[in-house]
Amino acid sequence: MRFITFIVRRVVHSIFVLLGLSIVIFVISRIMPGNPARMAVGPRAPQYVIDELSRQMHLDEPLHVQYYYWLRDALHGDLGMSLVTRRPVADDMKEFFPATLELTLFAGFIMAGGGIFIGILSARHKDKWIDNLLRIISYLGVVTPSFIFAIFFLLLFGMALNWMPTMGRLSPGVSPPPTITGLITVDSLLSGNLTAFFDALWHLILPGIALAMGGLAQESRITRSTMSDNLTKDYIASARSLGIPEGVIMRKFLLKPSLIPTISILGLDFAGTMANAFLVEVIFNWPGSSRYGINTMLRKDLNAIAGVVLTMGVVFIVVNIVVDIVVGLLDPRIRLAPQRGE
Amino acid sequence: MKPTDILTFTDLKKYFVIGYNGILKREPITVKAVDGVSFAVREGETFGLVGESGSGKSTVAYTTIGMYRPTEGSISFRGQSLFDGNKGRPLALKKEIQIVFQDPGSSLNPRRTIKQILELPLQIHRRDENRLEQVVQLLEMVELPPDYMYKYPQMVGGGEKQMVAIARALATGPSFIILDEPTSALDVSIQGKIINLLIRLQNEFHLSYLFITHDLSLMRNVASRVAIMYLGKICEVAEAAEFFRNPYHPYTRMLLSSIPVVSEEEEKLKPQKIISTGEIPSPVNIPSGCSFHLRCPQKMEICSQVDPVMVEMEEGHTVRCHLYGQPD
Amino acid sequence: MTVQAKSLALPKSKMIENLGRNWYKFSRNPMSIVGLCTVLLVVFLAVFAPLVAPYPKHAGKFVDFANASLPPCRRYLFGTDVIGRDILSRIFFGFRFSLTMGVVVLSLVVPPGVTLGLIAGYSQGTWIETVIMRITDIFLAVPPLVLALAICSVLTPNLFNAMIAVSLMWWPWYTRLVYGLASTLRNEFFVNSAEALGASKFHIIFKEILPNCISPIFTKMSLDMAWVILLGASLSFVGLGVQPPKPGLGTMVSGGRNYLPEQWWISVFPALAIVVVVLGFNLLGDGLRDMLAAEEV
Amino acid sequence: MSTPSLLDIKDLHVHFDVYGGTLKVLDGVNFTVHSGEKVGLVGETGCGKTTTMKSILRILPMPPARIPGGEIYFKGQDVLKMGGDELRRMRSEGISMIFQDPTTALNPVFTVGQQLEAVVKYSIEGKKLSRKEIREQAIIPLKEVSMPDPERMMGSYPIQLSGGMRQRVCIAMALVASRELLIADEPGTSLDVTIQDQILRLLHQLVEEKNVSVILITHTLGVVREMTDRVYVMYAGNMVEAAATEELFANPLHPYTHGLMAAVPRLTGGGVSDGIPGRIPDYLNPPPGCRFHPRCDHAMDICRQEKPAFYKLGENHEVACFLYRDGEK
Repeated sequence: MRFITFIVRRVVHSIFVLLGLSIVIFVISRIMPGNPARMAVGPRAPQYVIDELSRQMHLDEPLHVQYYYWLRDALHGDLGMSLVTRRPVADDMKEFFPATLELTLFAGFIMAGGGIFIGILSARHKDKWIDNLLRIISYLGVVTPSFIFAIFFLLLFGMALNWMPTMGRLSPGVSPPPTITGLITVDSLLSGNLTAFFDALWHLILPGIALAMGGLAQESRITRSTMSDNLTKDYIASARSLGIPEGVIMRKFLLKPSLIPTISILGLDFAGTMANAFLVEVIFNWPGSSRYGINTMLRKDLNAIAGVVLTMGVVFIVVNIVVDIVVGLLDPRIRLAPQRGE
Repeated sequence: MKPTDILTFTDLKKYFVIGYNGILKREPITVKAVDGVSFAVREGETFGLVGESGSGKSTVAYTTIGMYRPTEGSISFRGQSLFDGNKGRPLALKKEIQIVFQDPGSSLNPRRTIKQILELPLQIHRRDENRLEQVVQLLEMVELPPDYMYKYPQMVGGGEKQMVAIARALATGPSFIILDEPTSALDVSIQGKIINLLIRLQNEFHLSYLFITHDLSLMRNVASRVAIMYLGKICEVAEAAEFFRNPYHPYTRMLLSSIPVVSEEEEKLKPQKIISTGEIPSPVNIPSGCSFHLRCPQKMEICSQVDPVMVEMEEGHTVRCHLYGQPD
Repeated sequence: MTVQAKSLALPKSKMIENLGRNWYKFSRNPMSIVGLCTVLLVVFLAVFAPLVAPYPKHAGKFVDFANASLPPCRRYLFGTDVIGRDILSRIFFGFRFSLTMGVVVLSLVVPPGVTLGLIAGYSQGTWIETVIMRITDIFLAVPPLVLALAICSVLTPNLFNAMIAVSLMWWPWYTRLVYGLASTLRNEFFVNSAEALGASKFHIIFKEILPNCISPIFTKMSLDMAWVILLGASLSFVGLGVQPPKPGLGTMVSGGRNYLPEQWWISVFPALAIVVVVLGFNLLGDGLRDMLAAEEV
Repeated sequence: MSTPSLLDIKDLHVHFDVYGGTLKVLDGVNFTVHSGEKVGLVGETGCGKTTTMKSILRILPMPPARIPGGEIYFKGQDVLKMGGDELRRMRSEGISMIFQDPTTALNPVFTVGQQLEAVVKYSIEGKKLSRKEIREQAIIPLKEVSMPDPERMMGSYPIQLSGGMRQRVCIAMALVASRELLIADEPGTSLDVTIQDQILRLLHQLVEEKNVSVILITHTLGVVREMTDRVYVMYAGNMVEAAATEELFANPLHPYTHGLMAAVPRLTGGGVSDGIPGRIPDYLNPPPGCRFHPRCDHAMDICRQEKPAFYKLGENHEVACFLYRDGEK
């Protein structure tokens, strides 16, 4: 029962955070020098058009009233018009966001799976050559920004060796599956269109790995250091002294407690992945909401910027709640923490 | 002339809210850490407070020095209440009452030298004299060499750290010191030095002590009067020799018989083997009636319904138990 | 009974011995020394760029089509870009932007972030703590790069606004770090004892709690130097940071992107420069953590 | 020697490599346990009690620990030279250890049942048992340590248990894995007096029933007097005195043992001795000769130069002190 109150409190807390975030974004969009209405219709428009639009956008009323209208519209899914695409921002997001989601989820799986695997490998062979090699690679991962990885991968695998495609989500010849979830790999699986599935997967590899390198490095470093710390704990020495074979200790009694810190920073690393998506999508011409975000930012398209950042915030909060639940299931100390008696 | 009381506790209560039940109705879960404690410490006396974990003895200490505000009841120092109004305690009163904590490792700031640690109370309470000389005096008072002042706490042993903590308590020239398990974290061979130092300081500066510990053998050699606490309430109070020679309360007897002793005479003194059974209940849901009835070998019907009241058996020896008759 | 005070002054040998012990712990991992040398080299190159760079004029507005797009050769070690500017010299000046970005952001971010963290950590259970920590949660609810991009896009894109944007985003990380430390230290007995003695809140926060947070803060600052430079390069890459013709490392990488793979050197060398700087600060940060962490035990 | 010794530690040296040099902790330790005997090991913090015990089961973290010299014979076989399988057999069937702090000795993310079943499953005869049989085998020790409601206990996590309960689970796990020698490292010292008393009485009764020999490590002299047949007193990495329990309490010889006995406050009152002056030596460069000489008021020149051997006095009373070099005081 205490775990459910823990989750409910966590969700309520996130709603407040989201509200706070919407205020921050609203303030950002309003401190812009110049009149948003003029920006919307362009410099050559006649004055009366600008005045009419200002009234519609409630620009003449005090800031908090403007915020109220903006929030009310946002809650109804109306994020205003985008200057770049001349369409409601909500529609743009519906079209572009699934691509970013697919890319970041793919990177997320590589990051979690690969990170934990590499972490275990280097912890098991601690201080042997394989451990040092993996540590150097993971170090490079932490240090190099993903857009540099993206360029190197583009250069090496894309152009020089030409193993993998470097543009868009599907090769021109392949017919895309019907959009159910918007994620091509999932849709093609659901509709049984295997060629599209493998082609989409092939397109995902380069940008996905470039995006995941940073997180992969962090995850493996955390797994490795937690495992080597836990090796010295009493419950491991006690398990050894009771005759439990080393293999079982490593696989079971050491691994599970060591995964908890790894998974709890997964939320943070996933945030890093979403942020870097902005750059990787530009380099790989990936039609995601982040590339859309960059274009709108360059052209100061306020409503679109607000829409992109808000969606990013929502996804990040949802991911964090999921991570907290998984950690709660894994670690009884959180789930069943007894009342703090005197 | 009957010795006057320096510190008087009247029906002190301290409850902690540590969480809420249910999502909507949110009724608080309270821990009754101290649940109606009354006793008085006389001038120049060492009053002993003994009890196991969850008994509330440390909460009594922390409330006295102002870390917590009492939920009910009062504590008065030479007639002056320590908690009047909600503004803080006047500096003059803070000067008079000091504390030495149990764990020397956490009661001294690892990032400050011993000189800086001892200077803090001097700055606040005794601004007049030459600061460096005072620090050297304080170190000599606790038999530490003057050059210790430039060391950091982790450079000295556990016993020496506790001596620095005692020096800090003496710095304001107090008249009352609370000793919260001062030697529990130390080895037996170092404990003797600290205890004898405290006794010497008591005579030299006419100090009164509230001595808290779970070690009854130590208590026998330090305290003039002893009170034993269980789950936030006092079960028995007696003059030290009487407390060990003729304990009334079943819990006191159970505690005495559980102590591993070193000599034959001590073995004879221990009450016949009372087998301690059961776990100490959690202070969140205290058993009904007398809170000890679940573990009491001489449990009666009434014990699980009515909570007994303090009764005076002899001059200065009171006990709270149905075995010894209750005022009707 | 009074003792000659001067003889008790802190012995010189004590300070040297501490230094020796710290250097031993720092240098146990050779990579930390590599980090230290890299950082010192980068700082040297940045400060003396006009003297050290082979073609200092190339950092500003300079055109030399005769030597445009030359691959790395003896005269131009890292080759030249499409307008004939020597990439090596521009990288040296690029270091200046990166370091200023790092130093300015950290000096804007650390004092307020740490102070708010201390105050929130000390006043546990009061509304002050809730207000500060909720605001921190909001800023941490979105990845820093995203919000920085948003702020930059609203302001006219240049290095100064990029610094402001990153600083606005970065202080909450310090508040959360110090809040975590301060809230545990708050319940240590030496804080209770100081309160019982009647010490002022100012003394307790800044003289008792803060000294115990210095080493984790210092370690985070050196690691954050790397993060901020990384962030600055990303902003410049998308055109919201250092504007051409100024030689920001991110800008140079982005500039050379359309000429891949034939003129690979235009993007590759500035990219490597970024990696080297960030690697240097990371190794230095890890070394500091080893040195200072042992202090905690 | 009369009965064959179950465990015999000969001249054991253990060093730890740390910043600034090597900690020479164990400096030639000799220690024997005969089958069916209850032996006490008394010593203060940092004297090397736990290091000695951990080297028997070879669970010392190597590095930083290192064993430059000495042998440990268990039933005539040197543990330090044992291969993987022999070592595992000894650990799962011969010796087991109850760790000092029950809160850290149990794996926090596994239930009591899972941990107990693992010990049963990987014990020697555990191989042929089915899952159901393993579970039944695992519950038995919980009943033996008189745990209330063992069924529910199997499914609960360590965080849900009180200190006393966790200590009983540690004892239950040790019972499954030890047929011959049980090492108890300060059982119950982290618990309240009444709970510790229950734990010690439980241990005493189990040892009698299963006639297992015991090594009881403690720093409280009272516990040794009530629970053991023979006692070793340890100081700064050496055994300084060994004797039958009554003999030691009636006639303590070594100055350190004297100081220790005097320092213990008595229930009968009479004030507390000043204890032993000075501090335990720094293992980085321990004092030459007898490591107690800087704190000993009987110290002679020879004490500062040579290390005293174990001199035998009377039937079974040995002491490592030059005062007794020629057999009597």
